Amino acid sequence: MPSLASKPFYFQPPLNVLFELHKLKKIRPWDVNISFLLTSLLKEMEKRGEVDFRASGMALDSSSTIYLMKSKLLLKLEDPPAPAKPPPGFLPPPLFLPLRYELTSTTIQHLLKALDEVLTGERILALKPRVEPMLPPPPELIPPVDLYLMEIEKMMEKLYSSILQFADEGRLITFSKFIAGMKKLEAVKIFITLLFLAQTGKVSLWQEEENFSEIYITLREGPPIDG
Amino acid sequence: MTDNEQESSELFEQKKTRRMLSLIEAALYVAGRPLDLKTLGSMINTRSKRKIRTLATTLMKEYEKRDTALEIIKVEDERFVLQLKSEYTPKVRRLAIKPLLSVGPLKTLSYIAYRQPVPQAQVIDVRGHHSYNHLKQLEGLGLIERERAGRTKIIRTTEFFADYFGLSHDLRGLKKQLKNIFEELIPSE
Amino acid sequence: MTDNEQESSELFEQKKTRRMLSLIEAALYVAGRPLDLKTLGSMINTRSKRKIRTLATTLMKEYEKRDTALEIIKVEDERFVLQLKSEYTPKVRRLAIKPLLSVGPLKTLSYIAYRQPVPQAQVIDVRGHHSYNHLKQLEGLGLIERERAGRTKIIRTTEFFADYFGLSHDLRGLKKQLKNIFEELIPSE
Repeated sequence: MPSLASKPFYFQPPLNVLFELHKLKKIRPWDVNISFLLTSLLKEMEKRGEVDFRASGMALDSSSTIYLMKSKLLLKLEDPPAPAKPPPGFLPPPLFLPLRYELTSTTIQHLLKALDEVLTGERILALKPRVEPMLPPPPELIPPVDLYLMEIEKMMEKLYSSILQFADEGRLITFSKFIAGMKKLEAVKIFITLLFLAQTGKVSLWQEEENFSEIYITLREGPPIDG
Repeated sequence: MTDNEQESSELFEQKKTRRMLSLIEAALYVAGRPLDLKTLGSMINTRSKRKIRTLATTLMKEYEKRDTALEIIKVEDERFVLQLKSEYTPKVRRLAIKPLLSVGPLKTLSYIAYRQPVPQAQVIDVRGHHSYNHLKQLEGLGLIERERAGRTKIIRTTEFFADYFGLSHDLRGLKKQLKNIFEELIPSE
Repeated sequence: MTDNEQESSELFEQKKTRRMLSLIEAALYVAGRPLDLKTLGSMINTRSKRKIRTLATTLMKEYEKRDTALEIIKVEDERFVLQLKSEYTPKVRRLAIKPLLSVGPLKTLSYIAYRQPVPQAQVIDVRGHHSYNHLKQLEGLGLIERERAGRTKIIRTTEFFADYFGLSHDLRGLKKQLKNIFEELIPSE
């Protein structure tokens, strides 16, 4: 590759924009002052006494391309760069607020009074029938009813005791965790038994309103929260 | 080392210690809650527990000697707290005028504390849709933390919550305390 | 009066003064805002402004001498406030209970304080569109107020703002004080 020094002078910036055509693709046409470039090129040629018509022709060609790019941009209604904003005057530095400890007036009594009101609300909510039907109609998978009813008591008992084992922390169980690793059919059976358990009131079930994804099991009886 | 050099080096050490004591004091003052050795150490860029312990104890003794309204005491788990001596609280309590939280977020917080760990959906269910904002605020204040569990979030209160209300850091203990005070305060029908 | 009696009476006076100083300190610590002489006086059951002034000034000087992270300063209208020395703020900001304002809103606040009363449009123009949020935050904290004036809003800082920084309630005075603060913050070229 020839070194920069061996190239003609007009291959050096800023004139090279006019001679290295691939550069035209990378420029913002509004950034090129064509008149300045052409005048500089002429002056430099005169100074050096090197008149090169090929170079002049190429410069003219590139200039017209840049003009064309500018007019296309205008047709696209692209705004020419906005004139620089006048400097906004003095911009003060941020004022950091002095740090002061402040005793807040909220005490545990306030917290518990609020709790009393919330729990009252929660009880009222529990009395209302749930709007979202939680229990889908029993699927076809259930074996003949008579046989099933004979087994169901046992299954409920078994399930309830394994839920108790599972719930060593608090009363809340996530269904997906509970059935983790089970086969699909097995999980469905568990779910159905769970519905029966819910009907007896031993557990309650609910689902997130937003995306109906996770099902939660809450123990109604069983180990109290505080051990 | 000449006497002069010795002296200026000692002076330098003294100044450095003074600066570290001040940083610990600044941290304790601004936090207004017990801070552990690790947090205090991060203020003075050291991990040496021995060093932090010595500095915190020095500061504690300085406060003791000064005999003013404030004290630094060591609490559970080698944490230190700067606080008002309890004898002054009744006199100045009325100057505390700003609540930590307004009623709505406080209710949401109380519910979380009582039912924790509790799924976000349950909180929203009981406290209504506006409580999404409460949760944001409570999290911002460092009173609760939300943990992703599959597609939902499980909420619990933080150690800061326990410290603020003077409750146990242990979940079972905390709930028991809450229940006891609650029953004392609001006897069930 | 015998020497002994004299001595014990002096000791008693000293103890009484110490107790009053502590009460003032307690009040300032708990309030976290500037307190006037009247409020401080109500802590120690006196209405003598001279006495309260002397005590508050004594406490202020004690803090100064101690050279720790805290300071007591006197602000507008002979009010006193206990606060962290500003040099420690950056190190311990993150430990504060309440979420603190980040630099963006603080810059917007600073601009409003300096240019007030200023049309909202001008603030948005200079500080950018994101500053709508800053304005909300600042208003929420009670640091600025917006007043409708025809189709636009005029913004100014509140008295609470002035108090927070210990600045004058009078607009001209406040701006002058601010200018001094800014000049200290940015040494002129």
